Amino acid sequence: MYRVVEIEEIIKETPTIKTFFFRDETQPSPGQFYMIWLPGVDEFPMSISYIGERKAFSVKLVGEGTRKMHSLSEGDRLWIRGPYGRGFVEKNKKALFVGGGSGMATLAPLIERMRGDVVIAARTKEELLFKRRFKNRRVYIATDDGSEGFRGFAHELVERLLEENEYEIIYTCGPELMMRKLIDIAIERGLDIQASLERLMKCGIGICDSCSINGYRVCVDGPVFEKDILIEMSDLGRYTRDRAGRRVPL
Amino acid sequence: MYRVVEIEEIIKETPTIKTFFFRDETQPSPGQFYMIWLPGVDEFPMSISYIGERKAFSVKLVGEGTRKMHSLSEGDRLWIRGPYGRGFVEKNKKALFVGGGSGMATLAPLIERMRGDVVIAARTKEELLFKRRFKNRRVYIATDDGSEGFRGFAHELVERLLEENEYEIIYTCGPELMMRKLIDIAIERGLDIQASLERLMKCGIGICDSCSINGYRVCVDGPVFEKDILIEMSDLGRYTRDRAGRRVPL
Amino acid sequence: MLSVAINDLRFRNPLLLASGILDESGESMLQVIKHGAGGVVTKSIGMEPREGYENPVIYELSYGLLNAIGLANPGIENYGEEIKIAKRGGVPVIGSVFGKDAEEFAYLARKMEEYGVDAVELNLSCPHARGYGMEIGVDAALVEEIVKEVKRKVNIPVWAKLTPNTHNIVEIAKAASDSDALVLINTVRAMAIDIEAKLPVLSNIFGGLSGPCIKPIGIRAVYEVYREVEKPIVGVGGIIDARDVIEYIMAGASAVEIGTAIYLRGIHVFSEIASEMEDWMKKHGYEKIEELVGIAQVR
Amino acid sequence: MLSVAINDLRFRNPLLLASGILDESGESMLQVIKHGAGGVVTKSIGMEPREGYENPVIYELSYGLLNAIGLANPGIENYGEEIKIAKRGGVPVIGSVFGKDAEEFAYLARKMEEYGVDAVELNLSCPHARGYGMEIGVDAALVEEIVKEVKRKVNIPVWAKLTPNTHNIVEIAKAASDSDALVLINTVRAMAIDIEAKLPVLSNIFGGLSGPCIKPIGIRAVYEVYREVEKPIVGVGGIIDARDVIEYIMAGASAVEIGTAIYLRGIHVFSEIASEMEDWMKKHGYEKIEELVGIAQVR
Ligand SMILES: Cc1cc2nc3c(=O)[nH]c(=O)nc-3n(C[C@H](O)[C@H](O)[C@H](O)COP(=O)(O)OP(=O)(O)OC[C@H]3O[C@@H](n4cnc5c(N)ncnc54)[C@H](O)[C@@H]3O)c2cc1C
Ligand SMILES: Cc1cc2nc3c(=O)[nH]c(=O)nc-3n(C[C@H](O)[C@H](O)[C@H](O)COP(=O)(O)OP(=O)(O)OC[C@H]3O[C@@H](n4cnc5c(N)ncnc54)[C@H](O)[C@@H]3O)c2cc1C
Ligand SMILES: Cc1cc2nc3c(=O)[nH]c(=O)nc-3n(C[C@H](O)[C@H](O)[C@H](O)COP(=O)(O)O)c2cc1C
Ligand SMILES: Cc1cc2nc3c(=O)[nH]c(=O)nc-3n(C[C@H](O)[C@H](O)[C@H](O)COP(=O)(O)O)c2cc1C
Ligand code: FES
Ligand code: FES
Repeated sequence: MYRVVEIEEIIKETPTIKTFFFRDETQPSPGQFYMIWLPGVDEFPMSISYIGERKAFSVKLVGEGTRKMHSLSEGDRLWIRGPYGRGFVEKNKKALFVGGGSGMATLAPLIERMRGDVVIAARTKEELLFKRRFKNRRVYIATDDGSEGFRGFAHELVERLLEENEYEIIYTCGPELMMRKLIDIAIERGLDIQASLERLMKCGIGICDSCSINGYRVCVDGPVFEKDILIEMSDLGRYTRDRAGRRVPL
Repeated sequence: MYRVVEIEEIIKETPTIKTFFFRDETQPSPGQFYMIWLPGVDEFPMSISYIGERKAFSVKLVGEGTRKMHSLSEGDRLWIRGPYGRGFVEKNKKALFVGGGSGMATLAPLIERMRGDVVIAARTKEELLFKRRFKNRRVYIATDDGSEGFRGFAHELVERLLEENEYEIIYTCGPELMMRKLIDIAIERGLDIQASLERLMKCGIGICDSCSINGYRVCVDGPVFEKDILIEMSDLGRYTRDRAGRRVPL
Repeated sequence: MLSVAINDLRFRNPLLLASGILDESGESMLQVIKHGAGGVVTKSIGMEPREGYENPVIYELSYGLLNAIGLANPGIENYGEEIKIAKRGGVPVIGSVFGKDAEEFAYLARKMEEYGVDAVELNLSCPHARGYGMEIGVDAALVEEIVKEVKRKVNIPVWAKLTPNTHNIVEIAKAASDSDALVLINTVRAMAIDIEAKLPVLSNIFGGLSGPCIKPIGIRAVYEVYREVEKPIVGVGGIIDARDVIEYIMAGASAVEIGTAIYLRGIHVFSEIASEMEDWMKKHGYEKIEELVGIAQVR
Repeated sequence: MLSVAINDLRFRNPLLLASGILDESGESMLQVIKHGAGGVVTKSIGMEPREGYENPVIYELSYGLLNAIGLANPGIENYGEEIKIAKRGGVPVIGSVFGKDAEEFAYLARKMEEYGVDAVELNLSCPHARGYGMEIGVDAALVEEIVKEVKRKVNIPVWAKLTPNTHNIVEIAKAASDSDALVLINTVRAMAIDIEAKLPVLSNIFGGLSGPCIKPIGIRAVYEVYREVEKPIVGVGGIIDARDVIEYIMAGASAVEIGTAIYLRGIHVFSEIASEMEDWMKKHGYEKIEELVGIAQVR
């Protein structure tokens, strides 16, 4: 069963990311996701980027489905099911949040509920998501092209920050390679880490095996995994599975 | 789904009636019934005759199914579904309870919950059911053969009692012809009445139409009906339906 | 707003009582009509009175019912009075019949016509009675013969009720296409065992599955047949609310029949669904049921 | 206590993972084994890699699931590694395959044998992929030919998985009786429409119904076939707890496969059901599963 929700407001966040606000009775926790069906077009997973009474998805345009989504207007409808999966586990540790690209969408509601510093990373300045969303926070910026903040990859900035600060845990969501680096850093330095993964999803409910990585299903065992499991994921950042289920290098 | 209950105790009430005690979580009200399945033998409806934590059916031997039931021992099991149907509606009126034969089984738990006088009727002395069950009550006895109490039919005794007492309502269960007479008496004298009917039951849940009488289903609209409906039942005491659904004179 | 027509037969709403549920006696059908049904289909009536199977004939599941009533019925010769009573309800009465061959079906249909029914429904699909229903209903040639023979013998509309217990319902539907409407679906052949009794629950062992659990099978059947056979379709199977009715109509049904929901929601289910449907249609800007028929078909 | 054998193949318990659920990758199968499965059946593998259908491929119902994954699979040539990994679990691995004719089936089965599976399961029953599965599985002659050909080409046991979407599963079972075991049932052909979208939900329109709602159909199939065909039977369809497993076994199954329950109860469903079964058997004085096989058959 899908629930139909109406888009109340659309905010253009970056040239490629729009936030779609809607109302829905469910009570997701940060890191959980929904499946969005656009009838006749596609169905895809989307993290919840606002979890209050007014909820939202923040959607990056990457292909056919998200293009259709970006063409919608206020008043249009979305077919959704969820919330699915396991979100972040809030731990009483000094935290650093690291969001890359649309990964900030997943991380944002968690950041709002916790303390800790934030790294927002993107390819370029215009693509920085939620730069102004968090009040009274230390927010660090990194861009690949150096158009704003630190020039370079997010994990490089993180390594610097770790020199100066006593962070105990990293919460992250973003490109898989970035997360792989952060996990390696966390292992090396003995930090805790939680990462929200993205894999090809078909069912979203733990039965089709399309999202599995080393035997863990991103859709129900994740999308957020804790350190002990992340360590076991030898494929992370290295191999993925294509739509036919073939294991292919990332 | 059937529930399986164990027979805790069996009491021989009369030469043809035995009471089977068991425990079950359901909370029936007086007048409701269960379907009892004896695997490999038969399934039939049975009113609840004790409704406390310890429940019971009081079963008259009439055919194959009830014969098998009578052959069971303590420790044997019953497969039951229910409770089904609508029981008696307890009204704040001066009541007379009239039970004929195994009809007393249906009426007994109601009598225990209310005030009012009781008429127990049977063909003969030995068949009087629950003669000693009700404490501090006025209990009148009628037998067809006069072997105990009033000699004659229950409704004849009731007519006499009505001469002397100001009853406002009759609650009854017993042979259909007896109930027909009591209804006619109630109509004539402007008394209220509720009667628990018995008809051939197949499904017990209101879909097969086998128990219907003038468009009312004994299994879900009844088995207890109130006066306004009883008045409409022109077939009551006159016609019944056989297993094939043919309308045949009673 | 809810009025529909199947061929020339008009119904005040598309919610008909399904065969076999509360429709043996005329007075019960009257009650169902009083509670809002747009039409009623009688229990399936045969040549002779039949007592049906021994109890248990029904088994409650959490998502439907299993039944093997066994085509209990008073026999066609005793059925005229019940039709007469049902007709007092002022809505179309459809006489359901089952026989073992074309000749029996034709005889039964003629009798029903005499009794005054507005259409006959041929039960080519009961999944648990030997020699009747489904055993006939999976044989395309026999289905064709029966439908043709009945059409030859009666002047009222002839509806053919088909079984989902086949790999190709479209083929059977085509074989039945001399009829005036197709009724899809009957119950699905099924059974249950009580593990404490170590025995099948139904005295007949096998029975028919109805209720919400078969709705996706019914929707599929209606959808498949609608695109291949140009006949009005009456959708049946697992309807419990207005959304289910609309789903059937969007799949291609012009009307529906409702059975098990009487157990799940009570006899007032007809008027309740009717008003739920009106609300939905108003909210979505539809004025006539016809606008919705088959609109979910993807071409 | 729970150990069973299908022919010479021993399983620590009768609870196998059904084909198509969490069994595309070797590591997922290992997880399922870790959570107690007595054996695993792989996703159905074909000649070429297949991406399957577009999303939506699944639809949640309150009493089961509708799916049209579309036989997505990496292709037989890429599958050796997955089998190798799954085999580490130490329980039998059954390779499921689907092809368009006897030759393809035989080729796929040979490959599976090379990869080291303990048996092959022929998917003669997927209800929603054109030219595969069910379209083949309702043709008795073709079923017979495929099973015979595969038997000729491999030395490991051959299981035939049959569809319930036929009017006569016994006939198909007989046609498949050269196999070493019969697996009953696959999903039931079905569909759903979203009335707000006015469209079928699955991108493929048609899909297969699984879960509790099809259990009475599966039990019926096992019961019917057990009395007519002398082959071990593996029961599948709608199992969510030990009572369901026992029901299938009493109907005639020697073991069962479990799929949708992973969605309903989680991956730990295997060990949970295993311990529920032991409790039931102890309470009822049974020492071996074999004592229960087919005991609900009424002769
Ligand atoms: C749990 C989860 C949460 C997500 N949350 C968000 C979110 O909050 N905001 C957001 O913008 N996106 C999110 N995504 C990613 C989003 O689902 C995809 O961008 C979307 O499915 C693309 O659909 P499409 O039809 O537009 O692209 P397609 O036409 O399907 O693909 C376009 C390109 O994107 C790639 N792609 C598609 N899906 C993924 C994926 N899951 N991972 C990596 N690459 C992919 C394809 O390989 C292809 O190169 C999430 C994904 C998952 C699994
Ligand atoms: C709602 C309801 C509550 C009941 N409560 C009780 C109760 O508390 N105690 C009790 O002893 N009996 C009760 N009965 C009657 C009981 O169900 C029947 O006596 C029983 O079904 C007979 O089964 P059998 O297989 O022994 O008889 P069968 O072999 O089926 O029939 C034997 C004879 O009894 C007649 N008979 C069977 N069922 C009925 C019936 N329902 N009404 C009238 N005649 C019937 C048959 O026509 C036949 O002549 C109740 C019936 C109903 C409908
Ligand atoms: C108790 C019962 C009896 C039935 N008897 C008949 C019958 O006599 N003739 C017939 O064509 N269908 C019969 N059916 C099938 C229904 O008419 C209907 O096709 C089926 O139950 C699916 O609809 P539902 O899910 O709304 O009940 C019967 C169904 C039930 C549950
Ligand atoms: C998502 C999904 C995918 C399936 N894929 C296959 C498959 O590839 N091959 C196959 O033989 N059966 C497949 N099936 C059918 C199952 O193996 C099983 O027969 C059916 O789901 C009934 O069992 P269940 O109710 O326990 O799920 C699939 C079922 C589901 C739900
Ligand atoms: S998307 Fe199907 S298992 Fe995760
Ligand atoms: S017993 Fe079936 S309707 Fe009452």
